[in-house]
Amino acid sequence: MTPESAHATHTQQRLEDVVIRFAGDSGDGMQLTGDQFTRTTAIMGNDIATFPDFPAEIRAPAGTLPGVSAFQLRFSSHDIHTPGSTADVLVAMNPAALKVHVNDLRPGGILIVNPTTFKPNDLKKAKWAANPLEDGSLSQYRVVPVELDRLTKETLADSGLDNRTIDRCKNMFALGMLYWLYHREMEPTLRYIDSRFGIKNAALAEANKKVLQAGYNFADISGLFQTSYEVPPATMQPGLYRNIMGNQALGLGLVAAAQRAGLQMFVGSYPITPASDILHQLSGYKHLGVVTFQAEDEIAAVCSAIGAAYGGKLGVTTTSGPGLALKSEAIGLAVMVELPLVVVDVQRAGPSTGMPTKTEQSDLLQAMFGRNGESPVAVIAAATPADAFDCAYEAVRLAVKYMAPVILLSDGAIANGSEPWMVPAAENLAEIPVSFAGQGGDGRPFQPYARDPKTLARPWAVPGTPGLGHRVGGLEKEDGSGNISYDPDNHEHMVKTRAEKIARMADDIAPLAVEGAPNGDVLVLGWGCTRGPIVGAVRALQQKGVKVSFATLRHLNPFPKNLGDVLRAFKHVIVPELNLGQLTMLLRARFLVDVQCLSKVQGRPFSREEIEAAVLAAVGNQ
Amino acid sequence: MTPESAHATHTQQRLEDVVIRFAGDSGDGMQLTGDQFTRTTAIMGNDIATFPDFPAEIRAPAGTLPGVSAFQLRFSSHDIHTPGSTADVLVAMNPAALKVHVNDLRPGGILIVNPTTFKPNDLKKAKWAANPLEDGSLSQYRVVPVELDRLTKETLADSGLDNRTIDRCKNMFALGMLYWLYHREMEPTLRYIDSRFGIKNAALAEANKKVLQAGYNFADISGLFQTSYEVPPATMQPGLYRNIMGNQALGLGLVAAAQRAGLQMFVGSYPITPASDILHQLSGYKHLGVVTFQAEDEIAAVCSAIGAAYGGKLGVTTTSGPGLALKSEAIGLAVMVELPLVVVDVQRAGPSTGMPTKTEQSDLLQAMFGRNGESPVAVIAAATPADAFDCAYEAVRLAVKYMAPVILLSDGAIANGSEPWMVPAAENLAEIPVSFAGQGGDGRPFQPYARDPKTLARPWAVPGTPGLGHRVGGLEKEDGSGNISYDPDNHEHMVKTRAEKIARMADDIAPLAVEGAPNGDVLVLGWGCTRGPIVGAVRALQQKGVKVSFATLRHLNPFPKNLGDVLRAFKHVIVPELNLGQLTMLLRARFLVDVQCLSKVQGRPFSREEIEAAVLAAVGNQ
Amino acid sequence: MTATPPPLTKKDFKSDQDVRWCPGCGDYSILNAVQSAFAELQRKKHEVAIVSGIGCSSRFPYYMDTYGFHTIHGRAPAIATGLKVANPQLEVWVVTGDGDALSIGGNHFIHCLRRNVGVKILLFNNRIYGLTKGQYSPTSEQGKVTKSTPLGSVDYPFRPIQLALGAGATFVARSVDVFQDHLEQTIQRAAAHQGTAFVEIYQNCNIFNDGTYKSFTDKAVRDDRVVRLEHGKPLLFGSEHKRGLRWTKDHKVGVVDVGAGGADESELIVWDETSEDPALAMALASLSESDMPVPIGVFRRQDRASFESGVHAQLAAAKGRKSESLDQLLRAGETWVVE
Amino acid sequence: MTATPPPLTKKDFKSDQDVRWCPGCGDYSILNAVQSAFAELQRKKHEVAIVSGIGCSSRFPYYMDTYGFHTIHGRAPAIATGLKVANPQLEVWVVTGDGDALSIGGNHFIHCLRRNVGVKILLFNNRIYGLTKGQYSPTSEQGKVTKSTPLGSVDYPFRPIQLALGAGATFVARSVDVFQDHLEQTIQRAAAHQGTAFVEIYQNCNIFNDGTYKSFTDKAVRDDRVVRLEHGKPLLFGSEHKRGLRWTKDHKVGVVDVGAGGADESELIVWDETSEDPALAMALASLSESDMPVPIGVFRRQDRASFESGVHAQLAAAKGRKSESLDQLLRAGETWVVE
Ligand SMILES: Cc1ncc(C[n+]2csc(CCOP(=O)(O)OP(=O)(O)O)c2C)c(N)n1
Ligand SMILES: Cc1ncc(C[n+]2csc(CCOP(=O)(O)OP(=O)(O)O)c2C)c(N)n1
Ligand code: SF4
Ligand code: SF4
Ligand SMILES: [Mg+2]
Ligand SMILES: [Mg+2]
Repeated sequence: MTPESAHATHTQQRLEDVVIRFAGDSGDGMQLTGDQFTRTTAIMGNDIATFPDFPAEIRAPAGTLPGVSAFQLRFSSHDIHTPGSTADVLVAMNPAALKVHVNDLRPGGILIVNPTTFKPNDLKKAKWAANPLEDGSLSQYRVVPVELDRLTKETLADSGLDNRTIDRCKNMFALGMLYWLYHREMEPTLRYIDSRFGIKNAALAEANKKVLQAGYNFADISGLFQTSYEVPPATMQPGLYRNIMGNQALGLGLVAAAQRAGLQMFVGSYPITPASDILHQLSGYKHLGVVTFQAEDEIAAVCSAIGAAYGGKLGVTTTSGPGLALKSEAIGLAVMVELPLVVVDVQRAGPSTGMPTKTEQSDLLQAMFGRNGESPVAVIAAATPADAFDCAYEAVRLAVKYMAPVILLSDGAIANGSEPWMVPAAENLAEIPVSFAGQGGDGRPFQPYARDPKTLARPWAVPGTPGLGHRVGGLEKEDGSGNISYDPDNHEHMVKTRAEKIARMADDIAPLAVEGAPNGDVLVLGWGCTRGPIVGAVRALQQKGVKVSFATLRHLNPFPKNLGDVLRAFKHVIVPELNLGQLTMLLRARFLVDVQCLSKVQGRPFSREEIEAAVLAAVGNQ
Repeated sequence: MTPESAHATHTQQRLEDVVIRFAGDSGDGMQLTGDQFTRTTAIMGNDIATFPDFPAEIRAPAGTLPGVSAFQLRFSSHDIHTPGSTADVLVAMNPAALKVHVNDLRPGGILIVNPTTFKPNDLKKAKWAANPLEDGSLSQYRVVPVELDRLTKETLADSGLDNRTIDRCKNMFALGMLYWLYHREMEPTLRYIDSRFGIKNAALAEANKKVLQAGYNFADISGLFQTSYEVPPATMQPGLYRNIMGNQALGLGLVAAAQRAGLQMFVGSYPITPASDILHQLSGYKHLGVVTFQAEDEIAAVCSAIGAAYGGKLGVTTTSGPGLALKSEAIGLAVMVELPLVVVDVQRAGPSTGMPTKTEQSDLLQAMFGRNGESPVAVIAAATPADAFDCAYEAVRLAVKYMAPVILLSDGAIANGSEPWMVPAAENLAEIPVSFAGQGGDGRPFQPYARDPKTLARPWAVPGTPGLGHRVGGLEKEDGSGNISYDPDNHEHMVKTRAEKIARMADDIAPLAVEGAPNGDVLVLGWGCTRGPIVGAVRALQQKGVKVSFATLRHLNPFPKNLGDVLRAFKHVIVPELNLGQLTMLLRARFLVDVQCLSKVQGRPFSREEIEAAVLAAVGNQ
Repeated sequence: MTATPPPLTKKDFKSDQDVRWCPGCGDYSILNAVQSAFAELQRKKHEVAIVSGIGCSSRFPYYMDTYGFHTIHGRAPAIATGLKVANPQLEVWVVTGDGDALSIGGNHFIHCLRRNVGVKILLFNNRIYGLTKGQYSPTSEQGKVTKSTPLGSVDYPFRPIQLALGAGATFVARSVDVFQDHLEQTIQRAAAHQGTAFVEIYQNCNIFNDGTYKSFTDKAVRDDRVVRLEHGKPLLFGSEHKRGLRWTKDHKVGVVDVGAGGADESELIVWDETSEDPALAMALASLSESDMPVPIGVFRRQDRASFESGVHAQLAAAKGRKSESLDQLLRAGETWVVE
Repeated sequence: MTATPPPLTKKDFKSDQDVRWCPGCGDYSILNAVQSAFAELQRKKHEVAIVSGIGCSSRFPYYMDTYGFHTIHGRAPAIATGLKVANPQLEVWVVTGDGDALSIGGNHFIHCLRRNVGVKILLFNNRIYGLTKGQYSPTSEQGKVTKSTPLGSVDYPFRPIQLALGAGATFVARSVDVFQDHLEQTIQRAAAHQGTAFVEIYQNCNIFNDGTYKSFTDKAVRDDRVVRLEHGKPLLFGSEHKRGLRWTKDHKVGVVDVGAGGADESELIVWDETSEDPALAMALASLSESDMPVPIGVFRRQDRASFESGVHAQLAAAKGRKSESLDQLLRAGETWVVE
């Protein structure tokens, strides 16, 4: 089976870049559908970016607006960085999905709808005053009505499956149609269906495959589409690739770092959206020696990780904003006892419970300052799904080298988004040397706070080692001996030493790389998930001759050493943030540069257009 | 009995300003002794400032360095603002007390020691290599050896009391001597002794009074002092005064505000040094309708206060830094449900457990940012013990007017320090109008997030009121209706509305008042307990002609409206802080002014001299 | 003259919000039972506040036309304590899940029970984290395979009734989502209790833990597998009341056949929910779920002053003893006048 | 050839730090008993880690020449859990107070017991907050006048043994600071247990709650007021073993005179600490402290796999089933090659 069609009466067109959005009820399998298109497309060599958009955590009744689940993917023949903002194709499985998503379809875009789901009651549930298929309100789109349910039912008439099961196959019909439309190969999905249902339920596997094929054929024969599209592979750096989600990459980065450091990993965690999947993934790595501990709460989660770190393991805890708030006090203890600890915060929209399934970058200041006393930690932020691997690796490296807690920030968009990832070879990953304090026995009492002169790290002395017995704790301690000390000068020395230890990491991290000219009118400085839209926007503007460059901050504490110079080389510095200006505040305070925040707090990422507009406004060129 | 002596062969001298420090074992009653001197002196009309210095929380063995407890007080014929840094008189009850405190006695100062406590074993416990009374190392002081224990024993030879009880009276002997030395009246202390022991234990009362008198007489007769000193009363604003500690004033301010607002107060708290005394005090106000609830932990403490606030009461929670960390998540809930809440943080030295009995100002950024998401609260800081009354009052006023959480910062030095306080008349306290939402019943659903157009406050609708049934919670909600909403624009609107509500308080607070010229070379901008030493330092420098002014920030969020202009009117702005520069950071970020932090992180307040030196360095005049 | 308002019906307790649980979820039956019970009791809507934490179960307040507070994960008992002490006349209910109450909220839960705060706690125990899509909970049976335990959980579970007894609870009961009448009655019994009333409700999560109670709640087996604790009555069960619980020789609880060929009814344990000694309640709470009948009903009930009544009695007594104006308070202690 | 090192003595477990409790504090006796027990057991110093929270009691690790971690208030069981799971061969002790373990730390405490993590928990119960200078604690008797309760506390107290039983603890014991031998033995018994061993130690705080246990621990009354639970032995007490505990007719625990004129020893309850049913232990934990003898010793002991053993068994099994190199892991799933 090839994507070539025998009945090709239509025209074919080459495209560079396509955005597809699948939207339907929670039960309609939109995530799976999107995922299949993604995998197939990845394997076919396009660059991809995806953005799943889940409904709020509670299942809403079928057909209602809160129940809508969507998956957007963009694929391209060139390097891309965002899942796109407006879609070229929208598959809306019901009126509610249409209602929520139609405004994001570009004028002239293809809109596939199932007209049988537009009964009065369906329309009411979706809060349509009138039937949009009939009142002309969709006239700016290329509406393609397809009775998905009827066609699926007909396809499976002889299958012997019950109605409910049959109905749940209709997403495959839609997928098949899109495969035809974009010349996708069928094999990967057929393989997937076999591996997923094949053994347990051959009939179901057969049904799914049949419907997929039927959708493909229907698109071909029905003549509903005048044109089909080819999107040739992108030219990517040679290497082995897989498609990866941010949470997944982050988990792998931790595992890889633990292995390269020769440390067993202990993960203490309490489930919370959108971080839970990291715990789920890591709990499947028991064969690799990874211990996962689902604690009774976030406090116990971080505390257990601290206990494990004290015991010589790589202590990790994963959470989202509300959980990080609960971990505050204990992270302060880790600062004080100077143990390595990796705290992962997959940010979501706040404050409080907020909008758990929506993304935001509003925990940066909490990560920096959310503890009593002067309590410095290193802070790192992942910028893309694949980058989460490198950042997790880096977090472990710094934590164990400096004996300090590191907070790693991701967010909902990165966590659940995906992109192709060039898989590194294990041997090419940086070494992470770890040396535990050796046995004592020279009779002198062990000095738990003797420091490495360069990193200021204290020794990691693991209980069980003869001769190293010592006591640590949250009270201020004398440098060197670690004995409790209320001495005023010692306290000041220790406060500064803990700060200095984090500051010295700046000698150990890459300087900030600017893409574009090293000076000019505008620098767009990104962090976290703003990177994608920034890259797109800045490259486009650069081509138009705007003197704009961009850079992405991975290290938010300490900053790279050249950061001040970089900022001062531009007339304007714009920092797009999904918050009210948190990094902006840190930069202004530190460098006294009039950095301006481009703020967006809507629970969703920036679009490229928003960034372009801000840059143009800055250069007075709107 | 008058302070005049019958045997006056000595000279008398008038002094303006005296600093006395009592230091001894935890069991020696130094806090009580200092307290008595303070009360007497307050009643005699001097201005006073005190600084108690407790040992770490655990009782150390008698005679050791960690067991030393001290109380410093300064009294004066003029307006004073700090308890002073070097003492004129040091009473050191044992070698350990001498060791810890002697360096703070000014050369030529009077040093009262008990030579019988300088036995080899005592010296060893106090880590003296040689007996300092014998090796000349105290030659720069006027050493006055007094065998306090023997003299006390002789005084009470016929009392029939046991040795231990007798020994515990010796602090009264020392106090009596100082009363003679500084012409203090005996009555207030005699009265106190009667009221404290009189009824229950007349013999003990008699003994204490006798020893006090004996000390007085001994100082008079022994001829150990050539001179005695008179410190005439200060000229203070007319009014009724009492001496007050910071924790006490804070508690009273809350009660006064609750009464003026017509609200019952509910205090949910969990004990923690140095905040516990507020809970203790408030638990004694049951007759005033104050409910105190000792919760199982800090989270329950703040949550119970939120519950009470939801129920229409004034919800208050009191804690210190580690407790504030634990309250983070719940404060975010209060932000989201927009209920009034007063959170008191009596700061102590951190991070983690830190040095619980020592002071610091290092929770400002935690107060500002220690929550997930964009979670703004108002932040107020008390500057002196008496100022804690006004600040507590202000915190309540803002919380109920704006339906928002307010964090009130105090610190260990303010909490346990004391000063004369001009007691306000209840009727002169500002009104705090509160109006609960009235009964519903017009059939339309109640709008829990309808806002006051000026303050943006939502209505306070108390459960139990017919017709106002509504649901609130931590999920993002639609403005007006309060229904759960995932709408992107609504979220941004709500995030900004919550921020704007806090920002609007700036219209409702006094502009920053500058003491001194409104522009010049240096502005010293203080907050919290830095005020005292700043006042002293700046006034002294002003007299020397230095172009320096000062101001004290009570409102740390939002800032007073004129703050930026004030800062820009000076060549240098120095912000002394007992941290690594937390307010400094906020100011630099907000105003892009090159504010410089004078940082001290030693667990104790600034001295006037440190501030003077920094100002002189800034004007290049050191 | 105002006419007496018509009696409230179940419908009056429904809010205008769409109920958003998965179709088939046990939470619907509980909502129904609570609404029925409230109508039966003729509760005034404005005198009820429902406080919940976070979880599927904790969405409950949105669906009740009363006051409602959907708080944060695990903290409902603490918030409810503040609310109840502040407003003792308000009827305060807590709705929570096995994760919310027993995992993150365990401390507030046991302290609320210990203090005997006059709130009613309904714990929807589905032995799973529903809202976060299926991790095991502290009540999940050992070996449970979930998203976070692909090889099965290692933890031993809590038995909520045991824990409540250990915390000194004064009202401890259990019911089941699908036993509508029993559930409604149990809720009414809870409503009548002065101190903390704790009701564990076995609830089916048909998405992530379907059928967890099937083995004893299915219509076919229910009568044989469930024993109802009824005050003053012998512990009989079985389709025709042919079985019962009796003390064994070594003072444990044992099952016997009753009637012809078996024991006489008079030999059975007569249920006393008011026994001060919690031992028998503990024994019943500890019975093996697979081998022994599963008790439902009221395990323990003690009349003891509620926390808030104690708090307010102290306030009243203090007010009786001392009255002090604000001026008097501010001027207390040693004062002096500067003229 | 290395000589066998000399056996360790009590002194070997003393650290170089000055002990800083108030003179006369019960904590000294407990420190002494622990050091003796460790010497008796010939524990290797480097194989022991002591984890504590915050409180007077929690200063304990500083005084032991082992590994020690003085953590934050209430969190010791959680930190100890991580440490023990990370290093199952390490002997991990938790030292905590009634405020630390039962107030702020209540949740971690009950979850540690539930999971049966192989740590030993010594709870120094002085029924007061010592370190913060005298507020009532969750074990303080109702009506207690303290700094924070000038008119007496309103709360009902926890009984720690009840709570531990309710949480499903597998080893539950009680001893007293002044009963040195019993205390030392109880500590040794705890050391021998596989899962979580919980020992409540009645401890006198002579500064803020002096004499709280005097009414039954004073030398003069001790024998009559305390009953020792000894496995396999009848529950006898009294100066000349003239009294005992027996089942009453209504299946409660009652006191009888034993011997001439009274009951026969054979009628007494024979103590079985291994009983699976926790009911009798619960009954004993619920006896009135003023009217009934106070039980000390082991209330409950169950041999059950510890949490960490379960965790590591799963790891081992998984490793046996699958081995995967880092490269294999990274390349898992669908991959493609760009050339
Ligand atoms: C502080 C915090 N941690 C974690 C979460 C994520 N979370 C929400 S509900 C829940 C567990 C729900 O389980 P349960 O209480 O049993 O309720 P159910 O959904 O089963 O009714 C978790 C872990 C959260 N919202 N807040
Ligand atoms: C987070 C936090 N809250 C409060 C405190 C203050 N605090 C220290 S110890 C303690 C209670 C101690 O009582 P307990 O555990 O019974 O120990 P004890 O001193 O009686 O041995 C409290 C409230 C703290 N250190 N940290
Ligand atoms: S996930 Fe389970 S508990 Fe939650 S609503 Fe669905 S069925 Fe109910
Ligand atoms: S306060 Fe009490 S518990 Fe603490 S050391 Fe002193 S006597 Fe012991
Ligand atoms: Mg559940
Ligand atoms: Mg205690």
